[in-house]
This record gives sequence, structure tokens and C-alpha cells, in this order.
Amino acid sequence: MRLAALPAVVGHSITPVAAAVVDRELGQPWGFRVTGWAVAALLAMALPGNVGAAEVPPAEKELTPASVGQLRLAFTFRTHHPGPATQAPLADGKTLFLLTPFPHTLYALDLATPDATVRWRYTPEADGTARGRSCCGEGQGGMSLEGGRLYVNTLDGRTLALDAANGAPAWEVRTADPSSGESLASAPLPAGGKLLLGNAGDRFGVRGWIAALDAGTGRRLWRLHSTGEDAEVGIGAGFRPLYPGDDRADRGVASWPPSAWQQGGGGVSGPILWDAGSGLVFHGTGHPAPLVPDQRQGDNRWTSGLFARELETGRARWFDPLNSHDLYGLGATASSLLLDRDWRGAPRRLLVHPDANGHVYVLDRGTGEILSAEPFVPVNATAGVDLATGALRRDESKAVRRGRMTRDICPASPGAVTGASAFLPETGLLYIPSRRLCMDMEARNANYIRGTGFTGANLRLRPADGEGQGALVGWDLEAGRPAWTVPERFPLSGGVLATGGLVVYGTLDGVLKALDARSGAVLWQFQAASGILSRPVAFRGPDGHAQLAVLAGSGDGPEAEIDRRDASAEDGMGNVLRDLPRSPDPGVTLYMFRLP
Amino acid sequence: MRVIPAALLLPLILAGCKREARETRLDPPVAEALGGVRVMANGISGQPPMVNAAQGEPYRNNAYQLAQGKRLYEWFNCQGCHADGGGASGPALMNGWWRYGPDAVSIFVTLRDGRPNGMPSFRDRLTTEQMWQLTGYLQNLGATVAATAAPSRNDAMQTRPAENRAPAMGALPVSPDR
Amino acid sequence: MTPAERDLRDAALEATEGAGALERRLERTWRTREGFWGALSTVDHKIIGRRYIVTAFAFLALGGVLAMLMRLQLARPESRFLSADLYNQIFTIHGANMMFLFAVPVAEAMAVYLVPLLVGTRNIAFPRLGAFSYWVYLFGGIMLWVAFILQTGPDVGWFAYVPLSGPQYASGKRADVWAQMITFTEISALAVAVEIVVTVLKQRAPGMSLDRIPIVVWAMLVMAFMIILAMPAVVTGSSVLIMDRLVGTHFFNPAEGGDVLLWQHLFWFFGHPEVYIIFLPSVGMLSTMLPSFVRRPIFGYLALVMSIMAIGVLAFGLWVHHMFTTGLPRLGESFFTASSMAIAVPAGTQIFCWIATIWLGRPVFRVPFLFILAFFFTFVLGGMTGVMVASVPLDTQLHDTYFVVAHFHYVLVGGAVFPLLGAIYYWFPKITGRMMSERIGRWVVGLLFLGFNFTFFPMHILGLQGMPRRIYAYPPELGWGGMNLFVSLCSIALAAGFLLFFVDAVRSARKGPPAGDNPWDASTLEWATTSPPPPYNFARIPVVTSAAPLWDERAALPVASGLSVNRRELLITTMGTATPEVRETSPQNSIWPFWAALATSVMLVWSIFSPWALVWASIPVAITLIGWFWPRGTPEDDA
Amino acid sequence: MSAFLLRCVLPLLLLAGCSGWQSALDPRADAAQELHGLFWLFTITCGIVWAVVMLVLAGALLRRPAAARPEEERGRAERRSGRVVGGAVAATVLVIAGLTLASFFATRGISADHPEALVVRLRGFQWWWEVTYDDPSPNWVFITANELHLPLGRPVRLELAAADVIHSFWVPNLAGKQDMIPGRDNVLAFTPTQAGTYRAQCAEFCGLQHAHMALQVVVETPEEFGRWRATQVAAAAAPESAEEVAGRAVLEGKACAACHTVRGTAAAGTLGPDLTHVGGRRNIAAGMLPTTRGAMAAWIADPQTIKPGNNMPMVPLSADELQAVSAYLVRLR
Repeated sequence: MRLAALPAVVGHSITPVAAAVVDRELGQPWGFRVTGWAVAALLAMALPGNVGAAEVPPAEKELTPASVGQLRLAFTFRTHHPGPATQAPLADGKTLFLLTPFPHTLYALDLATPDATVRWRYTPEADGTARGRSCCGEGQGGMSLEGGRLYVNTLDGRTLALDAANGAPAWEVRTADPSSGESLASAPLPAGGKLLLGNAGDRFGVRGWIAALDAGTGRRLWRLHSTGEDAEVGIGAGFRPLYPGDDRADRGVASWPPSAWQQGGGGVSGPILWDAGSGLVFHGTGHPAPLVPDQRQGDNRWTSGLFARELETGRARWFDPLNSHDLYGLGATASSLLLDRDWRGAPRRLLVHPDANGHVYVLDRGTGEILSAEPFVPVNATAGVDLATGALRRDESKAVRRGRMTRDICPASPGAVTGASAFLPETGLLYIPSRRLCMDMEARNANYIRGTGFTGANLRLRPADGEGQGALVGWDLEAGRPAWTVPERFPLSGGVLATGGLVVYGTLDGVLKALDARSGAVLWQFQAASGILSRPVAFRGPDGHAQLAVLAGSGDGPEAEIDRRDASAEDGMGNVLRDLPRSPDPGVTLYMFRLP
Repeated sequence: MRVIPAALLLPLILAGCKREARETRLDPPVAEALGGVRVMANGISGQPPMVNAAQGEPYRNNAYQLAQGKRLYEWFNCQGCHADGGGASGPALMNGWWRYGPDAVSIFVTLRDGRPNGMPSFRDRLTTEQMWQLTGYLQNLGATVAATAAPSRNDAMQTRPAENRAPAMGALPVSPDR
Repeated sequence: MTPAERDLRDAALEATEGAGALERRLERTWRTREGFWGALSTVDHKIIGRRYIVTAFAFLALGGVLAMLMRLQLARPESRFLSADLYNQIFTIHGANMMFLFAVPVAEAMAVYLVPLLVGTRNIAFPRLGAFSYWVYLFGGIMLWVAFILQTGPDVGWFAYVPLSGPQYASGKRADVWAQMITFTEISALAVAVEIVVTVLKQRAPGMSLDRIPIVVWAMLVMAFMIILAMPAVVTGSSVLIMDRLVGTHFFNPAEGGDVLLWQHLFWFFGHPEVYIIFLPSVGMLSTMLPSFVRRPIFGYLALVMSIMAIGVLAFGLWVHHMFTTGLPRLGESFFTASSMAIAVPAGTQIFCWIATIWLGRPVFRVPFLFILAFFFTFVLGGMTGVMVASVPLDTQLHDTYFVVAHFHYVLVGGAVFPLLGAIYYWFPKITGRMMSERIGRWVVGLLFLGFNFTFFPMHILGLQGMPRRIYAYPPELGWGGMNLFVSLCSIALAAGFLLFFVDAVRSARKGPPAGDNPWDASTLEWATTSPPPPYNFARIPVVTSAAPLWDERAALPVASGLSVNRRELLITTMGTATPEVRETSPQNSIWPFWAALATSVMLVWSIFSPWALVWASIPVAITLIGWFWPRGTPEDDA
Repeated sequence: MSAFLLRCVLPLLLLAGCSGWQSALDPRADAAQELHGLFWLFTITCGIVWAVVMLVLAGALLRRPAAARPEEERGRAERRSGRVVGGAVAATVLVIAGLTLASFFATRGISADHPEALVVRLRGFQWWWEVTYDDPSPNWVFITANELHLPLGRPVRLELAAADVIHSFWVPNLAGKQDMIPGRDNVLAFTPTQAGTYRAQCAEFCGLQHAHMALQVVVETPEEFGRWRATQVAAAAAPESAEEVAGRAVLEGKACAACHTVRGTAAAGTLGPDLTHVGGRRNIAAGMLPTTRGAMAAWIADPQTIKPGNNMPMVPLSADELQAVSAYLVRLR
């Protein structure tokens, strides 16, 4: 499995097989991309480690626009795990941790050894049911590293802590119940001795929550929901309502038809942020369930908005309903950034949130006040944000009603951005991996059966007008408009890494790109053997050289069993990904690059 | 001269009766007998109940039963995971490839008991008759030859060619990793 | 045959060959061959028309049986005599059968038989098309009924509204059978319509200028034009429906930009003129029969002709009154209210002219005249309820209830079937050479008149009491049981009347007293020839000098001569004044129309199951058409 | 007391309504009254016209004209007849124009939309009705089925939609019918003027059980309506007896929960009628059966015999389970 360790003769013997695989699975016509795939597949399977290490002239050890051209593939690590690799690897200088898609295996690779031997591995117990709960490249659990401990969320609802040094489990608790459709989609956040995590499962009518565990023992300290009565949501004396109406009691019940909040969604499936200075945590809540709006008349608090909560008790401080009565199943769980910088002349403590609805929100994270909201992709479902009320100005012709088809809604579910954005203070630009998609949406009756989809909508996605289905947007935060955009053929699903004047990201068709952070010019690219859904990471290796790692694996191999003749496949992505060639290498592979 | 049309007509009559009859009420004993599938130990394939064959496999050939199956597909949230057959978090059903076998018993057992990778059990959600209706519909959805009795498009978003127009592709190419 | 022989004219014939030679020669030229193949290949309009009439009445009887089954089911509340599924098939087939397999075809049938005789020509125009039309009609009817026996009877109503008849809610092939049955009958109707138009406009006897055309011929002409204009809408509709169902197009799918109301517009754009297509021939037949029984020419010939034309035009402007409850814009609805009511004006004009005719004449109370009186009673009543349903607001209460059932049976049975039965009694001697029984006929009129009114009048009240149409059962607590039972009992009298009519017709055809050429002392041309007419209709083409030629030229009808006797020749005249223009040949017998109809039927039935039928089955259709039109060098070809 | 009233007074009401609780001739709302007046205007006018025509016809038949009349006299008779026919045609035009105007004004009178109308959304299903009461505050929006309660004297605006095929909503006592068409919005507005129970029935052929698709309309005083509405918004009553507890378990555990909602339990299916307060409705199965425990059990045990082809399957239940679930359901008032 680790090709770096294989003798070259094996590599040669594999070559024709690999070529045959490429031949058979990619179909015609043979374009540049296919050739790229083929080369990458061969590289992945056949190349020995440390490619060309000897030939590269000595150069700087930092990853910069000047040095990026010298990046060389150090080694690849094939896991053979199929599925979408959404969790970026973690590195602590000596060790690189990687979490495979569900059913998970956790690897710790020793970066000190030239061929990165596996230091330890850990395979948590897996409940296969969870496999049917994740779709279309959504997050499948995650991990974080803090104080020598590795905290892991598994897709099937376990949270566990391991010793990062040897993989010894410290504790494991059951936090979500996959039989109801519930899962854990993102990494837990260690914060002040606590571990914060939230559930996912909006499409199954799972009621969303965020919980805090004792990082030492795994004991649950508090858990608060996204719907229901104020006590269950954590709304009390400390809550400062931003807009009229939200000061009334039990909005999490009253803004729903009777009982509907019980299957109301609003999962906390995205990343959670902690501001140690103010002791606040910030998280988005997912879209309300079901997708068909007629079955959930009202504002549907507290779904599809941004919460600020106190870390200690979880009590809500403020809530910004970004997509009140979310018509299109967008949710507000896209990742945010906490920035302390000047805003329009005055220093502010900001929270910057590129939302699924296609707008970059700039908030004062102390009060929740929206300072600015500007669109970064083509948007036609709304005409901007009313800063006084925080509400979107909706276009009535794009309203969704049961039994009707609404055509050409931009942006499309699950939103204009799903991966993590990045910010570079030196450029003042926010780098947003965007999806330029529109959709036709047909709302139909949603029937609640526990553990089955509770959506009530048929989606058929299609590219927005203009070039490409995705784009990397270099967003000028101050000006509130793009400085530049780099169009991509396929929607961007993974996160962006911004480091040292570079922006690095991977695409669904498996290209890892490094751009100049100022101009957006492509400086370097690499064709991987599978699509990339995760964020690349950069770190300094044990030898002091900059290293770049990315986990490829789009879950798009034959085992995905997706038939894209059906436009509604993969929540409507089937319609736009028809041209996406299937990965020749269905397994998750780590690509490690380094500067010589 | 007269015999030939009669001889031609007879199978037509039989086929017509079988394909177009509308049995709205299944006798409880028959329903119970239909539940008596004998399945292999690994949960794949097995022997269908005799009564199904005795009735002429109505759930596979009868247009009304197939239409019922199609309705149940939408009503009981199959779309939530399998989309309109193209698959999402659940596998595709229209590509001709079946994880647990393409025969009626395998599909019936999948519906009744669920499968380990997230397929829930519909034992207490559907009646035996409904599970057979769904089974028949799914067999048509993934059949490599479209049947005349197969349903046509719905009055809904066009997502794929209708069941009576588009046979499955045949089994997908199997990757060398398998 | 030498050119001279070929062009042997009738004028000189009797001088050279003696008496009877003309008839012998014509008989040889125009006759239908004996035997099975001869029967299949005939193009004689009288034989085809007769078949058409008999077939249509056979379908009437079958549809009547279905009606009686429905009345049996509805006699008691919550009856379980028929299942819902079967009842739905039965009322659908009753409606479709009566409209498409009886009412329209029988009107065409009468036209095919009578029009050439009435205008004094030897055969209908395009007689092979006529043969083709009959076979297509027959096969279409058989398909519907065989499908019914195979449990594949359409169950979506004769109007087949989408989405109930669409791909999602009408599983199987039932709705496709309905749609293709429409295609069958529309093909045959269009074929006949073309023949009638050409026959009436170009083959009239010399001197039969426009103002001398019998009113029944005018009515048939207007009917034919209406068929040509209205039927394409429903053929489009039914073909598009099949495409939606079979190929998965989206014409009626609102989710993909289609519209379910599009179907209703297409259907009723045909469906309402359809009512007048059925009604106008009866108006015509009535106007032509009436003078024979009041012993004077019709009063207000011009007004009658004009009102027939007015109805023909207005009929296309009121289809929306079937859709008053669909929530169309108010302004449009008001327009269609006005137009629907406006049609009462020409209809009223006709009634007044007929009454004036009777007033001025001396009535002779024979059976056809009794049918005319039954017509007056019922049709005028149906017309009154028609005014009621034409009102948008009132229609919201009446639409789709038994009130409407009562209304259209009054109009269609009272307005079309009663005159039609009268016409059968009237022209039966011409068709068969024998009279029908006057005594039984009076019983028939009595039973039908009383049975009909007692059966259908209470339905008005049932409708007002809230009974919707097309229900297979009704709960006992609504109090509709008593009246429904009464209706069901009275329907037995109605059925008995029809049964007696069939008995009389069958009996009289064999044993009725010989009729003679003109038993009613009528005035129109068909009575100028023998009963039944010879294959060539008229030994010499009559020349018309007035609107009532047989009354005004009692001594001897002037005739034209000069047509060939050795080949089938017709006299073509001008459209306006009927001045002779040319001699035109008429086709010989041919088996190819039969094969073409068979191939067409195979294509249409097959296309229920696969769209590829249109590709593969078009090959035999093409072959049969080539056979049909293959030049054989006969005189008929080189004309 | 109220139970006594229900048990004793209700059947009387039903009996009283028998004469015309689904009749266009017994108008109980402004719209139906307008139509009722129009109906009699048309009927009387048309009746007179018909009678006159028949009388003239009879006269023509019974008349014995002189066998032979001089030519000129015959000519004069012809001309006179011509004038009479012309006059009759002119009279027809006038009558028709009058009736057209009358129906035009009637339409205008009915279609008035009221800003303070009670908004109720109705959706037609094969073969039952879903009724949604709209409200500005979403947690007062509730769904019920096959029974429509309306406050007396308050304008009501029914928003009609279809879930599958075309249906037509028709309460003859209250208003004319209006179709429910997939992909279209239709509205019916009227003001009930008399309390009572009326029956509505689907008037557009909608498939197998078109005959059994009825809806009860209960027009009651605003106070009664307010009380009813408050009951409907609440979740289902908790089961009391052991049998009822068992009944709820059956409902939640068996196939019932996949299609039906009983708010306050785990059953949240939306395919069939909402059963949260099914015991308080007068009928079950879209007007087919009274809501009694026996009828409920019969319906659950064999829905396909009672209403063949409807979408409720025959769920195999033991006798005890059947008893328990029917006991539980009829208690959900």
C-alpha cells in the first residue's frame, strides 16, 4: 500500500495494469485531463519516493511564490480507503495524522523517516449504518490536535480522545445516533479544556445541537439545540436580540407550525470557532428541515443562522438569522474567520463569514451587528441584504412552493461555498473556494420516517452564467468586491490554504493548484489521481523544509455507485458532474510535497 | 383462416389480463404467504414464495402494481438516499448493479430487514404487499430491458429517462481493487 | 377495350342496342363483385354506407348495454354490483363509444349513403378513401371493445383529463387505448369529411344550384367542414398524450413547463364542435323529412341554411364553457358565456322555421313525423338547460353534476338520436326496398319518448340536489336513492324502445312490405331511383330545376346524358350553379383500401406499446398505399 | 354535557340536514344564495319560453287549415309567418341578452374578495381533502382533514390546490364549485350565513374512488369556532387507559406512523390525513364512515373492502392491537 516502499520492479509491473484501468474507466474522448489523470495514476502507483531530490538545486526552504515551482512530490501514501476524503491532514512537526473517510482509520505517519513509516494506526469501531447518512462529499467526521491529544469525531457519532504519541485511546463517548440519520460531520473544537462539537443530519429531519464535553473525560457539560424552547436553545438573560421579534419567548417553537420544530434540522455541522479573548464560541446552524417551505411556515428559528455562545455555559449571546425561513436548504454552516483588524478606518473585532447564500458577511463578533454583506457569486434569489434587519431581500419569483417547480435559483443548495476560506493579512484578501451553481428546485411533500431522508425537494443543479462551475475568489474584504477570480471547471468543494503569499487548493478533477495570492496567477499545479475535497496543509518538516500535504480522494470511484444519467443524483449534483471523469484511483491517497 | 387470429388472440388475452388487472385488495392469507420468502444465510438471494409465481408474478408484470411501487418509492423517502435512481448517500438503483443481488427475494429482504450500510428496515413501515410492489418497481428500474408495463415519467421534474424508456446500463465496470 | 368502346356513351345506346341495354351496361361497369373478396374490395358508397350504419348501430346497442349496467349499479346506494374499477371503465367506454363510435360515425354513415343520392351522382368522391375510412373505423371500434374485454378498457372518462390520464396516474395501457381509438375514428372521420365536401361541391346534378341543395346536404357539408377544422385539435391532443405517456415528453407536465389545462383546451376545442357535428346532420335530416309529412316545402330555406352555417361557425367559439370552473380569467369567461348563449339564436331560428312549416302545412302523423315531434319536446327542453349551463355563475353549481348528464342527453338523444331514428324509418325503404312497421314504430316512439323523459328528467333534480357525475356509488343518507331507482326503472322502458326498434329493423329488412320508389311521395332526388338503388344510382343523371324536383317535375324528371357506360364516369359541375364542367372517372373496386386500413390499424395499435411502431409499421402502410395508387393503365387512371 | 349534546343532538342535526345538506337548492351562504336566485330566474324564464314554444307547436299540429286555399292567401300566410318568425328570433335575442347580463352581474357579485377573510388552504388528494388553517403566527397554523369548520358570518377565502390529479371542491349549499388543478391556484370566496353541517364532494372525476371523496363543512358560531380552533392547535391528548397506551404504541410502532401524523407522538407521516384530532371529526375515510370505535376498527382492518383502491394498505394487526389502536384513535378529540 505504501508505494514509496515498494521496489521499482513492482512499480513497472503495475504500470500496464494502471494504464488499462485508465483506458477502461475514463471513457472517451481522451483530452488533456485524461492524460493528466493517467500520468498521475502512474505516479501515484509507481513512483518511488523523493522524486528527483538529487537534481533540484538548493533553494529557500520557505514556501513562497518564488519557491513554489520547486515543489517536488516527496512521497505518496495510498490508504485504499474509498470514499470522500474531507478531513485535512494534521501535522505537528514530526508526525502527520490523517483520518480516512468512514469507516475511519487514523494513521500517524512519522515524518522523520524518509519514507514516512506508519507510527501507529487506530481503527475505531464503526456502525455501518452511518455510511448511508453522508452524501455528496459532505464532511465525514474530523479530528483536532491539542495538548498531545488527538480528538476525533467519527461519522457514526462517536467522539474519542487518543494519545497523539502512541494512539492509545483515552476515552470514547457516543454523541450522535446514526439510526435517526444523525452524524458528526466536522472536527471537534478543543477550547479551554472543553471539547465543542455539533451534529449533522438536516436532510434527515434531525434536530440540531451543539455540545461541550469535558476534554479530559468526555463527560457532557452542556448541550443546546437549534430549535425548541428557549431553555433548550440556551436563550436567556444574556441573549441580546438583534432584530425585532427575536426578543419574544420561545421563538424556536413559535416560529414553526405546531410540532414541526421537533424534526426541524439546524444541525451544527460546520466548524466551530472560539475566541479565547471574549470567551465566546461562534457556530452556524444548518438549514431547517424539510426543504419544502410549505411544511415549515414561519421564520424557523434558530436554524440557518450564526450563533455566538458563551463557552462556559453555552448560553447564547446573539443570533444572526442569515437565511431566515431558509427556502433553498442552504444553512449557515460554512466556515467563518475571526479577524482583528481595521474596518473602514477603525479597529474592529470581526467575524467574516462567506455564506452559502452567496454573500460575504462581515460582522462585529461582539454584538453580531452586520457591517457588510456583498455577493461573491452570481446571486438571483435575493437582491442583497438589508443591514437594518439582517434580512435578505428575496425575489418573489424565486420563491419555492410545494407542487411547483422554481427554475434557475442561484446559488444552489448546498450553497455557494462549502469549503473553508482563508485570509492573508498582507494582501487583505479573503480566498473563497466558491461554487458557481444554480438550480431548478421542485418542492414536494416531505414525509417523516425516522432514519430516512426528510427533504421534500427535487434538485437539479446547473452551472451559473459565466465561466466554470466554480471559482476561487480573491475577495477584497475592505472594498467588498472580488479583486480577482480564477474560474474552475468544477465546483470547488475543499478548503483553501493561504500561506506565504500563496493560495493552495485542490479541485474535484484532482488538480492541486498554487496561486499567487496577490494576482491569482497560477504558479504551480499538480494532477492527483483522484479528486480533492480536503484542504491542503503546509508545515515545516523535521528537516526544516517547507512541506505541503494534501489528501486526495473524492469518493467518486465505481464503489460510489452513482448513476449520473439521473440529474437528481447526489442532491442534484449528478446534473453538473456528468463530465467529471471517474477517478482511476478510488482510494484515498496522501500526496506529500516538499521543497528541496 | 379463422384459427390463426384466435391463436394469436389467446396469448394477447392472457397477457392483457395479467398486465392490466387491478387487484386493489390482497387476501390476508395471500399477503401472509407473500411474506414467506426463504432467503439464503448470507441474506442474498433465496426462494420466492410459491404464491407469487402462482399468481403470475403480478408485482413484476402488472402495470397497476408497478405504478403503486413507483408511488411508494416516492412516498416512503427512497428518493432521500437514492435520488430518482441515480443514488446519493445510497447507491444508484438504475445502473443495473445490485450490491445484494438483482432477484426479487434479495430486494424484498433488503426492504424488509434493511442492510448494514444504512439501509433502514421497512418491516413496520410497509406491508408485505407494498414491499412486493416496491420490489417489482425496483426490478423494473434496474432492468436491462425496459418492460412495456413499466411506468412512464411522473408529473415532476425531469431527472432521467422514464422507466419504460431507459434500461439500465448493465453492470458497471468493476475496479481492479475489488 | 378500344377507345371507342371505352367512350361508349349512354345517349345513343338504347337506339343501337334496345331497351334495358343501358342498365345492363351500367350494372356491369358499376357492380360489386360477388364473394368475400368482392365484399372487402367494394367502393360502392351505398354498400359502405350501409355497413357504416349497421356498425354504428351495433356500437349503439353495445353502449346501451353499458348504460343499463350503470343504471343497475346506481339503482341502489352503495351498490356493489360493479366494482369502482369496472364502473369507471364502463362509463368511460359508454361515453367514448357513443360519441366516437356511434354519434359521429352514424352521421357520416348517413352522409355516405345519402349525399350522392341526394345530389344525383353515381358514387361518392374518392370512394376508395371511403372504404378505407370504414375499415379504420371498424378496427378502431373493435380495438376499444377487445381492450375492454381484456380489462384494458379506458377508465379515465371520455374526456381523459390529464393528469389523471397522464403517465403518472393512469398506469398500463388503458388511456393509450382511448387515445388511439380517438386517432382511429378521427382518421376515418376526416376521410369521410373530405369525400362529402368534394361530393357536395363538385358532383351535384346539373341545375342543383346552391339554393336548390336539400337542407340535409347543407348540414352534411357544414358538418364535414367542422370535422376538418375540429378533429385535428383532438388528434393533436391524443397524439401528444401518447407521447407524454410513452416517450416521456412534457406537454402536460406543469413541473417542466407543460400545462394540464392545455389538454382541456385542445379537447374541448374539438369536443364542443363535436356536439354540433352530431347535431347538425340531424337538423338537416329533419328539415328534409319534414316537408314530406306536412306536404309543403320547408319554410325559411335560406334562414335554415344560414342558421346551420352560423351554428357551424359559433360552435368553435364556445369550447371554454366546459371549463368554467377551472378558474380562467373572468373576462374570458364572460365572453364565452355570451357566445354560448348566442348559439341559442340560430338554434331558435331553426325551431321557429320548423314550427312555421308545420303551421302552414297539413301534418301526416307517420312514424318519422312522430320522432320529429319527440325531438321538439326534448330538444327544446335540452336547449333551455343549455342556456342555463352556458351561464358562468350558474354553471359553477351545475357543472359535472347529473344536471349536465340530463342536459346533454336531452340535447344528444333528443336532438340527434330521435331525428336519426326518424330518418332511419324514413330512408329505410330506400336502403332496403322495404317499409318498416308503422305499428311497431309507434310503440317505439312511445317507449323511447316516455322512457327517455322519465329516465333523464329526474336527473336534473338529482344534479341540483348535489349528485356529481361519474360516481360509482353514493351514500344512502343523501336521499338520492329513490330518484335513482326511479330513473333506473324508467331506463328499462327506454331500453325496451331501442330493443323494439332493432327488432323492427331486422324483421322489416327481411319481411317488410315492398316500398316502391317513393313511398312518402317525397321531393328529393334519392326517391327518383329504385329502392334499393342500383349500383350506378341513376341510369341517367337527373337535371334539377327547383328545390323540390320530384314535386315540381312530377311528370318526368329531366335527365342529362352523355356519360360513358363502359367505364365509371361522373358528371362534375360547377360549385355555384352546378353547370356541367367535365366528365370525371370514378375509381374501380380495390382490395388495397382494406389492406391499407389493416396496416394503419397495426401501426396504431402497435404504437400503444412502442414508439418504434411508427417507424417499422409505416413500411406496410407505404406498401399498401403504393398498391392502392399503382397505375394500371385502366380508363380510371388516365382520366 | 357536551358529550350528551354531541350524541343526541348531532344525529338530529344530520337528519334535519338530510333534505338538503348537499343541495344547491338550499343555499346557506351569500354566494349560494346569489346562484340560487339566478337559478330560478333562468329556470322560470326558460320554462316560459319552452311552454310557449310547445303551445305554438301544439297549435300548429291541431290546426286544421283549409285543404285548398287560393294562391294569394297562401302567400299572405307565408309572409305573416315570416314576420312572426322574425319577431320570435328578435325575442330570443332579447331574452338571451338579458340572461347574459344577469349572469354577468351575478359573477361580479360573487367574486368579491374580502381583506379580512379567514384563509383556509385546501388540497385535494386521491381521495381525501387536506385542510390547512392559515394564521399570521406559524404555530397557530394547523392541518386537519376531511372536515372544514367555518365561523358564521365571517368571509372565508378557500385557497384550492391539488396534490395529484384535478379535483373540484363543491359545497352546493355554500357556493359553486371550483377546480383544484395541479400547478394552478384557485380561490373560492363566500360568507356562510346559516349555521349547520353541509357536505362537499369532489366534482371532477379523479380516479377509482372519486365517488367517496367527501368533506364535512361545519358552520358554527364564532365562539364555537374559536374553541374548536384552540383544540385543533393543541397536540393530541395523552392516552389514559392501558388500552389507549397500547393503542398509541401500535400507532407509533406499526405502519400507521409512516403515513399519518399524531402531533405529540412519534407519528409524523404526511402521506395520509392528519389524525391528531381524528376522534373529534364526524366522519372517517373522507365521509364514508362515522367516527365510532367500531367503524374505526372496521376501516383499519380492511380499508380495501370498504373503499377499494384507496391508498391505505391493509396492515396486519392482531385483534388486540386493532382494538387498542381504534380505542386510542377515537379518543383523539
